[in-house]
Amino acid sequence: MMLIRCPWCGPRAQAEFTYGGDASVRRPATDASEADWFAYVYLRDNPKGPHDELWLHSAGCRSWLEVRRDTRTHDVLACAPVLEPLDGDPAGAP
Amino acid sequence: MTQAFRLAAGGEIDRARPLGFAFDGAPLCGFAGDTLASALLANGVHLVARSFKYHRPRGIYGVGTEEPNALVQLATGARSEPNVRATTQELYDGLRAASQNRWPSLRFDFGALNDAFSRLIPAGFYYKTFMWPSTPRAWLRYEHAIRAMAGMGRAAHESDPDDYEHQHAHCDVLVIGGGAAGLAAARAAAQAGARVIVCEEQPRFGGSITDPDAAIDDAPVGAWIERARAELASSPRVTLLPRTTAFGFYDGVLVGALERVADHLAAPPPGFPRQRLWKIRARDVVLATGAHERGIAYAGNDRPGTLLAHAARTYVERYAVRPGTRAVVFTNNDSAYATALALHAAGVDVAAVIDPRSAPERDGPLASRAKDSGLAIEAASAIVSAHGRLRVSAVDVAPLAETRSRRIACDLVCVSGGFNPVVHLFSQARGTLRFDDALAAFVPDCLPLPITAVGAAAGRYGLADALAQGHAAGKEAAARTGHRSAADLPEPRSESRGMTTVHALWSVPSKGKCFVDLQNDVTADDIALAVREGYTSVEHLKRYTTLGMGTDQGKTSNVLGLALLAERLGVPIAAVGTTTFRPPYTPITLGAVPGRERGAHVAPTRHSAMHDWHARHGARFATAGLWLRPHSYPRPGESEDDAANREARNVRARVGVVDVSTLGKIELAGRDVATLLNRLYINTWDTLAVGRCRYGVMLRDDGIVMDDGTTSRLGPSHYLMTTTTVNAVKVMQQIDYLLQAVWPELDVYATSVTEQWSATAVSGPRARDVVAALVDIDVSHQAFPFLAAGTCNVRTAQGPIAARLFRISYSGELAYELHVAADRGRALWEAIITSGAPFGLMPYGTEAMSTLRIEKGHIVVGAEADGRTTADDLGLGKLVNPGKWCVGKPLLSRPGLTDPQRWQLVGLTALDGAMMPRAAKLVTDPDRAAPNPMEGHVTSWCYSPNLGQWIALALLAEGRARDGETLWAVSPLANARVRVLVGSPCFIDPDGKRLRA
Amino acid sequence: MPDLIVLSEASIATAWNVQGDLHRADFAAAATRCFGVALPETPNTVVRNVATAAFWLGPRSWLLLADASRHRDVLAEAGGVAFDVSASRVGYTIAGPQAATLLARHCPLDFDRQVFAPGTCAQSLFGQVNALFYRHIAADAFTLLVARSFDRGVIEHLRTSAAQFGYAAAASRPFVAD
Amino acid sequence: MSPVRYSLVSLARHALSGHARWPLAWRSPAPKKHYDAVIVGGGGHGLATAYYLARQHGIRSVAVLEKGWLGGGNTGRNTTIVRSNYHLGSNALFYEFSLKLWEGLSRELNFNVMYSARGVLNLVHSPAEVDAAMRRGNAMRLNGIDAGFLSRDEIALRIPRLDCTPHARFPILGGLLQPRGGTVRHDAVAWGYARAADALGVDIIQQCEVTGMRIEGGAVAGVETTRGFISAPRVGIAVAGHSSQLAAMAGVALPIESHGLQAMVTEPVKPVLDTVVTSGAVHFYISQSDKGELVMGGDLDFHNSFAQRGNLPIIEHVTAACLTLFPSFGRLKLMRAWGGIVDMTMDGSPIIAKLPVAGLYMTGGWCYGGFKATPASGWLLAHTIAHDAPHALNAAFTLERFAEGRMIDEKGAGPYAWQH
Ligand SMILES: Cc1cc2nc3c(=O)[nH]c(=O)nc-3n(C[C@H](O)[C@H](O)[C@H](O)COP(=O)(O)OP(=O)(O)OC[C@H]3O[C@@H](n4cnc5c(N)ncnc54)[C@H](O)[C@@H]3O)c2cc1C
Ligand SMILES: NC(=O)c1ccc[n+]([C@@H]2O[C@H](COP(=O)([O-])OP(=O)(O)OC[C@H]3O[C@@H](n4cnc5c(N)ncnc54)[C@H](O)[C@@H]3O)[C@@H](O)[C@H]2O)c1
Ligand SMILES: Cc1cc2nc3c(=O)[nH]c(=O)nc-3n(C[C@H](O)[C@H](O)[C@H](O)COP(=O)(O)O)c2cc1C
Ligand SMILES: [Zn+2]
Repeated sequence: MMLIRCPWCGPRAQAEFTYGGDASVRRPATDASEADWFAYVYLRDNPKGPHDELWLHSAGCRSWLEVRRDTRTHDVLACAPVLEPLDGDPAGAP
Repeated sequence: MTQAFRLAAGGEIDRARPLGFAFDGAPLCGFAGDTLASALLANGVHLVARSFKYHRPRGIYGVGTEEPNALVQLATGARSEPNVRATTQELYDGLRAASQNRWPSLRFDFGALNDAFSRLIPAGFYYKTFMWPSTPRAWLRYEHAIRAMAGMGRAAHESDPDDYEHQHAHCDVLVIGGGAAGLAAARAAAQAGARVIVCEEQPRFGGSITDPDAAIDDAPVGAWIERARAELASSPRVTLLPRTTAFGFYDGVLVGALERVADHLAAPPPGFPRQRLWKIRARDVVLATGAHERGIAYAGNDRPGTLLAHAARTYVERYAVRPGTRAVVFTNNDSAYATALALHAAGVDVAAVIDPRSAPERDGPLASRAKDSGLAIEAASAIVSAHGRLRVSAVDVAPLAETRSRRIACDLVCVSGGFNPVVHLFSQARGTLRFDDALAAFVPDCLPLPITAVGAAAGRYGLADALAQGHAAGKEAAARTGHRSAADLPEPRSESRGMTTVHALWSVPSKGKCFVDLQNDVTADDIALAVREGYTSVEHLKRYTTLGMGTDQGKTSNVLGLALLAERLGVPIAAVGTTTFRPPYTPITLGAVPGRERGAHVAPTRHSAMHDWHARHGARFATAGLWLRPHSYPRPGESEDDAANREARNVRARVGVVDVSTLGKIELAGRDVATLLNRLYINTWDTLAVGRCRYGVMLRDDGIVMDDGTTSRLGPSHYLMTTTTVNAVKVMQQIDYLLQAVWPELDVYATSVTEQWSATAVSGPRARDVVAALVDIDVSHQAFPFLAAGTCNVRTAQGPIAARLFRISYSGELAYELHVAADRGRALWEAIITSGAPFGLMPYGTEAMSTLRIEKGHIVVGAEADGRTTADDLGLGKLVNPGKWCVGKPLLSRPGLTDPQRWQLVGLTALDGAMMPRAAKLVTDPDRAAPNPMEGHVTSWCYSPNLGQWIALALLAEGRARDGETLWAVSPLANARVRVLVGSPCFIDPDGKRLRA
Repeated sequence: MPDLIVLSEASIATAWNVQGDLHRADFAAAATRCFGVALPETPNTVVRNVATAAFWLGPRSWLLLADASRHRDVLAEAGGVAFDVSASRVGYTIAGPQAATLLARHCPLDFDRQVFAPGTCAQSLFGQVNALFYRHIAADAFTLLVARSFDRGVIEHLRTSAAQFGYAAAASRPFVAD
Repeated sequence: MSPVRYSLVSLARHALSGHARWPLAWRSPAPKKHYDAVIVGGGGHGLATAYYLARQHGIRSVAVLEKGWLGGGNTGRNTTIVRSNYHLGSNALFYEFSLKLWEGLSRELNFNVMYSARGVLNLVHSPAEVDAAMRRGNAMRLNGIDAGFLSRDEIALRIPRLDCTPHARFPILGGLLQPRGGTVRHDAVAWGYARAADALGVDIIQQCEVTGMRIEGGAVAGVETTRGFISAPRVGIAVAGHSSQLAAMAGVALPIESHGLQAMVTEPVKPVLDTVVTSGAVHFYISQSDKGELVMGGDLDFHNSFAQRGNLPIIEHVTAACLTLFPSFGRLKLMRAWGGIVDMTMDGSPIIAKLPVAGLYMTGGWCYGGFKATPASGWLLAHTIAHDAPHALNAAFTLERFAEGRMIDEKGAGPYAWQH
């Protein structure tokens, strides 16, 4: 069970969070083209390695967070409130 | 009850506490402190099992978790447990154990015929045969026979009566293994002030010390261990967990450990669980898990009476048992000489120590000591084969280079082929291993996580090393977690140095079966066969031969198998590598894994505030999401269907009340709520006035309908949204997401108030009478028209209750929804029941509600909106405001979603007075041969008590254009077909006169 | 029995979910003016006075144990809102030296005193149910708040897990963050 | 190559020589510089594709490139359930085609893949689930697929260990049974196809990872591998969890995410369960292997993953479901748990199609259920490669269907890969 460091609540068990999918796809503007929306809704880089993704701290502060996580190891590399910059955690803390 | 093989003195057993037990029905006796295995050996019982495939007689082989053979069926009845290792099961008074995988008896087993035919059934034989005749049925028959032979013990028939619990724990330093290395680590970490947890799978701390005369800090080993344990036990920052196996290493440095709280007892004490599953979140881990001994492959190396050397010594020293009368020790390293010495000291006749090394005493002090004690050592020799059926009776020994052998009679063979450091958890934690040629073993190499392996687990078999490494690792682990002590604890010291080399002898060429994996009956020949056929990757070897796939997961066999594979391939062992170490390290009870969250608690159950009333009034419940909802309220003698029909009729004729508390409710406030709603729903919201409600439909990003419900404007910037019961959480998450991540500029705050409000719907032509009698506002059509929203007070027996009132109708009748604070829900309900009585009010359940909405043609998310339908499919296309954007709209115009041939919502009426079959499909020709093209399907159906016929809602290809057509609704499962007439989905009051009454 | 666990219901008379942006000085001031306490900015903390307590729920969300209905307009002027959640949650107080051990059977939080200090709160899970935990200052006790519809399962789990320590049920008392 | 036929007779004959003369099941040739077709991925799908290319279409200059060991991907780590109990037409007909191939596969390959038609029973626990199951069963029957609906009592008789008490948390209201559904020995599928393909001249090359795609003039020219460049005008991708990586090498983005799916086995016990049992409400499936272990699985891990290993929460969930349905399994012990990387598409259905680069084809997006598709997927991908056009049975499983809005969403879960 992963440990996600909620920027608000502190390090918490994965069970408190709900996965929200790829955060690297940026939601198009409302007036964007169908093609843009198609790419946003369907196409994924699906990287084998660091992956920026959304998690909701559903059993905590209800914040949507952006988490950088290595999909090979499940190591959580960084975490920030969504819309805030996702800086690498310098300590690389687990 | 003689315990003929029990030594008169010594050991850690309590001779003052004799315990009676039975094996295969024979009454026996042991002592407190025994395991089942040691007690059996004390009684001279070696034969305890039959092997998996060949049903070979098998005895106790090891002394702990490494045991491949001695698996028994423990206890009877509901507590019966298969495949229990006799070597780890503590003895308790009254223990009953039985042998497994034999018929009719352990000594005489028909299955042993397999052994006779073994040449026909080498590794993987089943892939090559049983293909005739080539029909699926034929294999089913073969399979039936194969399955009956396979398996080991039996699952109990009754439900497990015991309780299991979880325990989360957090620590700075987790020490796994409570041997010398682990205790040294724990002391050092605790001294530095770290929070420490120590798991030890055995009931006692101390691990395995090879050198019987060793001392630590000048004290005898036992005394030091006890002092260390006591010190740790008294420290408030230390948790000692004996009988606790760390079984798995998981993400985020979470270690799963299983504590056997009551397995050493016949049953758990009242209130206590049988086992406790720990989830330990550690910041740093010290692995001090020791090493497992392994065997050597020679013919007949599986005969009962063959033990690992370290196991044999442990039986002598810890359990005061003589595991035989005349022993042969076969070892390729120094450590088994301690066994020879221990046996000798215990009065066992040590016939010979067979050692492939040319000068064993060069390699270690123990061998010299054995020589000095007068033990016969046969250097440069090996056991070629062992004899005896139910117990070993002799071994043939030959010098390495020669074929001529000499027979030595014996009833005990103690083997050591070297040790495998217990690297399971290290490897699970993504640590890499390297093959150490001197030790002929895989040892820990590197690990990206804060985990240190020490002592025998790191290939340091000496006590001095174990203590030094453990101490240093404990100190460093504490330091890494920010704990440093001012006064340094002195490192515990010992002079005892363990063996540092193993002479790699893996197998002895000989005729007959040389077993590699004792549990799964994998022989050296099987490995040769696999290589010959090209199954040369370790993973193929494993799967083709089943090497290491038994309950012991190859603890004593894997490395031996790999070595033989490497030998065959002519490559170094390091090049073949290992198979993957997977959790659990030792098998864990299924019951312990979910703990209490199973059975009735497998998912939480939600109850509305009126639940007890419903239950008391005969409601039958059905689940909706996590909720329990009344399905119907059958009266005595009434069926559920009849009850639902009565309830539905009553709503149309008079009035009914239904508990709709489970609907999702979200309160929204702020300046921009209307903007948010405009973007969320397909329809328009900026025109909604205060005190009004509106129905809305939400789409997913892909344009498909996600949810529907009403939203009411309670105040200028205050709204209440309702969602379906099942999607309440999803919609709330979507709103949170959009507000936080997409439109943070919107001034909207939202919170779920599902739990705050109990909700009821009163519907039927007399609904106004009922509500008017209850509330303090004017509810006439003029004052409170259709889709009005407001507040009022409800008169109840307990006084007035503040309520929210809505004129919303799901049934199609005149209807009011009343919401009150959940702690007043029951009072509201009872008030409605009471004041409704004069008007003929009855409660109705979800089944009647469903009938009513089908009659009215209202869709349900989940049935009509099935995750594939668009709003237009459902006839709601006109709600889509073309002038504004909303979620899902950009992808709505894809050709597949606008295809004219899409299935559309229609109503169906069963013709010929027939009953609508359940979950029917729509076809034009029911007799057409398969595949019969389906034009649509029924989504919801019911007997309409108000129309007196069976009706349905359905999705039908180009359905709206097919009004008046007849089709067949067919259910091959029910062997039913009925002609149906296509029409509008709204069967009752199409112009909405009733709800606007 | 020194390990005895005492279980009691902690009743909630009134509770409001206040939301707003503390970075807006007017909101912070309005909240303080209305409730007599400053809404806590630090996660997992509680600010209290004799009349009320405000629990941090999220970066813009608090649970206030006081009636906020009168203050809605004042808050609204400062961009804040208040929702009535008085009946949403039920509370249980678990007291005794083993209270933390008991809760840790159902919750992955670290209940160590140095991590979860008296007078602070945290949201997490009780089994599969969202829960708010408060650690009392005065006694060796926690109060656990869960959504009302889950109460039966939660109390059953509490009782089963407490059985090995022995437990007593005490009378229901109003929830006070003391 | 004239492989020794496997049979009881040959087993007996070889027993006489101590099994010392069995030939290699397949060769391990060095890769050639050129093949007419290269298949990436030595799982069941890749091997089956190669086999059918050689067998059905006479294309024998084929290499299967496998980065690890044959069958080491999901083929070697799945819960082995095969069935064709699908609702939507294109799925139903496709999986039924596969099931028919399974029925004759042991004979076709002369390798016992142990197709055990022991029945697959989907339990239902609420009236809405009964409806959905019956709707699916009716569709199956109309499509010519065997299906029956069992009542609670019939289920209790057939599977006495199930908790059929009416007041259970998830009461069993009935179940949809597909009698021809069952299990197949997973490893045997990889080995059987490999041996049969090898016998037809296909080169199976293990420890050979494809690291790049060479595209010339909009068409595939070959693949870069850890063992050098291999030219081929046609390249088929059959790499399950790594589909995105391979497609990306050719510049193609897929509507696929890779997720972890776990499976686990208990210790072996004497027969206790003769049918494959699944339950959607508690997200659980179970069968007993011929060796005696209960083989179980459940939900995805719910986050993208390439880790191929398990995690505790899902194991708790699976065992909770197991004991809720089968309370008498409580004292059995979990012996091993592992994980695989599944290629989840945005509608839960596969892609067996030409990709937008000439000469490039894929079978993928198998989600958690592609083992049962192995023969049909191989058969149809071979057809698609040989004809450069899909067969009617895979015509709907295109990559373009997402852009066109023609999703095949059996579960109705929408474009959220991990929710299918
Ligand atoms: C736990 C679990 C349970 C499942 N249960 C079932 C079930 O009960 N029923 C069912 O029908 N399905 C089930 N599935 C799904 C099923 O296993 C897969 O869909 C199916 O096996 C996929 O087969 P494949 O041949 O496409 O993939 P794989 O067997 O994974 O083969 C793909 C191969 O490609 C190789 N590869 C990847 N990248 C490269 C590269 N760059 N170069 C060369 N080679 C490469 C991999 O090493 C791998 O061997 C389950 C899956 C899992 C993980
Ligand atoms: N051949 C040898 O020389 C040899 C081999 C092995 C051990 N030893 C002896 O072992 C000592 C080294 O001490 P050590 O502490 O490294 O090893 P140890 O064997 O004394 O202790 C390891 C302990 O870890 C426990 N353990 C293992 N896996 C566990 C798990 N998953 N969960 C919980 N507990 C687990 C074991 O029950 C054991 O008590 C030396 O004194 C040496 O004499 C010697
Ligand atoms: C149907 C099936 C049955 C299995 N039975 C066993 C078994 O009896 N013993 C065992 O150790 N592993 C068993 N496994 C698991 C494998 O050992 C292995 O974990 C799995 O194939 C994944 O490979 P990996 O662990 O090497 O990554 C089984 C796997 C499957 C798919
Ligand atoms: Zn948080």
